[in-house]
Amino acid sequence: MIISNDRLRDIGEFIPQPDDDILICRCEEITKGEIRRACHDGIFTMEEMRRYLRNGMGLCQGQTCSKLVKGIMARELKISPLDLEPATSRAPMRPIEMEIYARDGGNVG
Amino acid sequence: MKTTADVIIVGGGVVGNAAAYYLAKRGVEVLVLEADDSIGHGGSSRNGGGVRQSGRDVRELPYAMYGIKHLWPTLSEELGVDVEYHQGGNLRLALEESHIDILKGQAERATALGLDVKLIDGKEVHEINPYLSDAIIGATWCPTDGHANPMKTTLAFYKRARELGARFISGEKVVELRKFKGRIRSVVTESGTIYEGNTVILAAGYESREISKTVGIDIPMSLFYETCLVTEAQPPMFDIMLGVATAEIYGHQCDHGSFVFGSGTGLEPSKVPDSSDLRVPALDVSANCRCIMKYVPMLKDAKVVRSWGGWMDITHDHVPVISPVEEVPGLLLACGMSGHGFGTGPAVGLLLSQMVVGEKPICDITPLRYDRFKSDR
Amino acid sequence: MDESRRIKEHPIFGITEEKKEVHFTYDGKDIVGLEGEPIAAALRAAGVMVHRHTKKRDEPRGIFCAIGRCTDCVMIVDGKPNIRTCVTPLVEGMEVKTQYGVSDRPAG
Amino acid sequence: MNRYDVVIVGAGPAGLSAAIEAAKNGMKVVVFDENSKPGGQLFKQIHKFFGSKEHKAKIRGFKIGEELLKEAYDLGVEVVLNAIVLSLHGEKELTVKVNDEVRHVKGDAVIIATGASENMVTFRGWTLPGVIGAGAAQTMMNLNKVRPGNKILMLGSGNVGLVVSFQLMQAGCEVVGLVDAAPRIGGYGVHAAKVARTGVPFYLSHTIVEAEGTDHVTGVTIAQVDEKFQFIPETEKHFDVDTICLAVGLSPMSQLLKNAGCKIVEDPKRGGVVPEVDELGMTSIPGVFAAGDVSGIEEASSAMIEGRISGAAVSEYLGYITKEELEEKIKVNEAALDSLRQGMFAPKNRGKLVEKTDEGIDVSMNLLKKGFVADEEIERFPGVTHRVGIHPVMECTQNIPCNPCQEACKKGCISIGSNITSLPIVVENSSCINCGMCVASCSGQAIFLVDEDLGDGMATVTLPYEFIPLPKEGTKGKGLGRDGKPVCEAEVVSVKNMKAFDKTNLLTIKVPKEYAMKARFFKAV
Repeated sequence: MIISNDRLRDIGEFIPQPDDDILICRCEEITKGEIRRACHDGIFTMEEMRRYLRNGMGLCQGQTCSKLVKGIMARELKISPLDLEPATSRAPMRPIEMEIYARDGGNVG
Repeated sequence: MKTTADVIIVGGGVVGNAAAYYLAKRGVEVLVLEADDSIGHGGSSRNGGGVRQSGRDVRELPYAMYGIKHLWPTLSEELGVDVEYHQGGNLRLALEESHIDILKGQAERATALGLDVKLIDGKEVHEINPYLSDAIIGATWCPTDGHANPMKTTLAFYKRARELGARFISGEKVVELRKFKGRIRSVVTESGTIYEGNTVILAAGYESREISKTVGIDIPMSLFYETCLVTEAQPPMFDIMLGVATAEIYGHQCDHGSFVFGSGTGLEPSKVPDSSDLRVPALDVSANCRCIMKYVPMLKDAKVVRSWGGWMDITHDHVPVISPVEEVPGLLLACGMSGHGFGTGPAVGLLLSQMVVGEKPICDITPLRYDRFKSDR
Repeated sequence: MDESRRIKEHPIFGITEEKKEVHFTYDGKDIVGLEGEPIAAALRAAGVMVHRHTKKRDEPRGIFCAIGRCTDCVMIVDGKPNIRTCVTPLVEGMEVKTQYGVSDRPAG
Repeated sequence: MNRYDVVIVGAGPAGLSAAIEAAKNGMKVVVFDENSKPGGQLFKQIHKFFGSKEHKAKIRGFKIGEELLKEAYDLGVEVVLNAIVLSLHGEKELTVKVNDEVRHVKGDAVIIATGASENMVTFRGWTLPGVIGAGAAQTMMNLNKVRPGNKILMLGSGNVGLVVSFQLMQAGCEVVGLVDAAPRIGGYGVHAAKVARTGVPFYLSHTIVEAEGTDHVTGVTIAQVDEKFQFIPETEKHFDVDTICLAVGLSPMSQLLKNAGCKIVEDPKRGGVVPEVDELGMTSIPGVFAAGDVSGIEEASSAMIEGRISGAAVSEYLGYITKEELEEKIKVNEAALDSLRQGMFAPKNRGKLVEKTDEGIDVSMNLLKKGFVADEEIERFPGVTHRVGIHPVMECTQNIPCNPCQEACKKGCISIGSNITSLPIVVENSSCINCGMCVASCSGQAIFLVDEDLGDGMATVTLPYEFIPLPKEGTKGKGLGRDGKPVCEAEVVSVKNMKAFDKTNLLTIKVPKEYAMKARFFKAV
């Protein structure tokens, strides 16, 4: 019996790479190395990664980096990117001022 | 793949992960089963991050206080992940006289148990936190309360427990418990796998109810939905946890600079209870913003970048069940956290590990027994 | 106003339509732009490349997507931080400042 | 509550086409778009489109946008701009930010046509100001009329990279090179050829090592990569540039659908994370449809047809047309869509090396690797023939869905036939009258009018020209080969510019006759 979600699954050692300092998440300034290292901390899903490192949690909400993060995680976890779930999507689709959000009374009902 | 362990923990939330950590630290073989693909998918990562004693029931206060005194201050160091814990105090705010009455009662009950919490007037509130609305007429002030990052805390316990050898399996939904010769023994999952252990800790939030029913135990609890929103980063303002007398909102500014606030529309009790439906209702974020601006008007220009929702497992008396089950020896319950699970998570995890290895617990938990619920008619 | 970056004539669009000039400040300097164009366009026409410095690494950032998605071009506009300059129309008298983290001053 | 029959999110080609179709069927329609101009990406497209007449071929993208918008307005469609849809909820309720408030809007049906967003690649220095997306370059130059930079390196040889490179040059920027890590050009050969003949070098199997500069880009280093996309040492090349433009593909912008709880799948064939849809584009939420790039990356022409199908589908879903009427509409549109999805660049061929045309002719390898058809390869294509007197030379060498040339020639010199991806052929015994309509109507700028022998040792070549300054009659310069290198002396003998040419000028140059089949561009000296 194979259980793929066993979090003790061996993904090998963390091996530093020369471009580990390159930023992947531009908004929250998360590097490739941080993402790779987090995989070795047991971070196996996109959702966990966002919560662990804040990648994709900045102003743009992962619109620029989620595909990049997925690729890096898949390589590190030695799986196909298709085995990782799509990045979370949360409303609002664009950042909106609280004052404007608060003003929704005009045509509710 | 090994399917047996000394202790099987059902639920990879903050309580399950903390229990796994404290058990692994005590050399106990642990296996954690999480139904979702992600560890910490439920309320553990969806709450407002409060680490509080004020406002807690007298039955919870002993371990809530223990956690703040002995566990939270060193947690980041211990787990090797910055969980962003800040002991900046908690202000529970009042806008009108009726609110003061609510706060007075809470302060009196907590003070009686030795908690440093006092009622202060509007002027004192603004001395402590100048960023709040001038309309605030008073608050309770508990200087030893604080907040932390729920997502990182939950994953930090997981990471450290895993490093200590605890086995976690995600995407493994538990559907049944089985006894063997009078004791708990098997944990059956949706995929048909049967795990076996000497002790089973059930810490699966509301889902614990369906699971415990399979060994004849039903905990009276219900689902309650709330949402959170987070703003873009703001310049550092305060590290005080905020609450309000009416419990409409709660929140704080994170290390990151963003503000996280939890709230609802007030229509939550009529939301169809379905823990798989996490979608934020259409009226929610707007209502949340209006509420926040009543107390912190200067956030009006802060942009909301994200909102999310989660379900709380609320027991009939709003106090968790942390309890062994004599009818099912070896089964420990840690559920019905009633919205207090994050701040007390580390202490509850420690308590559970103590129950497993037979250590003297940090406090008396008999008031949290599963069979305390009685009809009042 | 520095015209070198502006397209005055284009093989497909022909002669660029004239728009009303407006004055605004960039880090205190007076700059002339065109009314209603995105702030970012006016800055690029004026040769400004750096819109902000990041919080953690203090690195310069400028226009990246130009359609309001990546939020790399945010600046402090009329005192408000995190304004996406690529989708915010320029108005006479605007005060535009380089953003450092979320503040209008470099850290330290 | 504002209530509509159908709420459409996105006023691009798919959204507007859907709106038009739905309004035609009598529905109350609103379209929300976050941009200040409708038309989506169409408004940045200044090149002539491929396809056939019903796909609005040979019309420039922004004009198509204007046409769609006018049609929508005429039919009473409400188009709300600067309207940011924040979320989509149960009961098909949307929250929309309009001006300084949030509106709640409900539709009996919802069509999501939010389009795509650009993919990005990372390299050292990719966050420096001056590294921009290709879409950003288009927005700046074609909407804001500001040059994004002076000297630019383009990364990506798909249609976006090729088209934007050409547009950058039209805006007066210098493109120092076009780079792609893939071993072959990804976009249409004709798009590549019109860039290559101006002298822009292509660097295939190359990628960016580093963007240089402290405050902004001042240079870039590229290097060759092996089959595994690893840098090959000592192949670095440096360029002084102030801008690096990234055109490395698009991804469906499906966040709104995902947030709403639609079933989402990752499908590389459709370009990424897309909603699960039925054959009419309905997602897993009944009454919520997806159309255009959001449900699979394709060309704008396909998005328009998908939009029409989607508009018809919601009309039937809500009872505004009968099932039979829907089927009839689907039949027509599917046929159109099908014709667009044929040929070498059909979705089924994505990522494949097609070595022969449908006609069985070997594809030009030079075109795939360097961006131009080599002199020795060009003769094998059916559009290239030799005759006495003036005649069209069609350097159209790949099966792409496009046929305006056939229609443009009123004398019947050009034939493509019923299959619009076939290569054009010169009809025997037809007589060319040198009207130039074929040259101007070829969206790929691949048709030339050639008189190979004027009798005095010279020849004339008439070529499409969309740059400024426009050379005048009598201007002397060089004839450039397909590779953009000077091959001979040349003199402009005529410049034609008619309304029907739609801004494509026809430049006739006189060259020595041995260069009649070699000189394909003109550069004044």
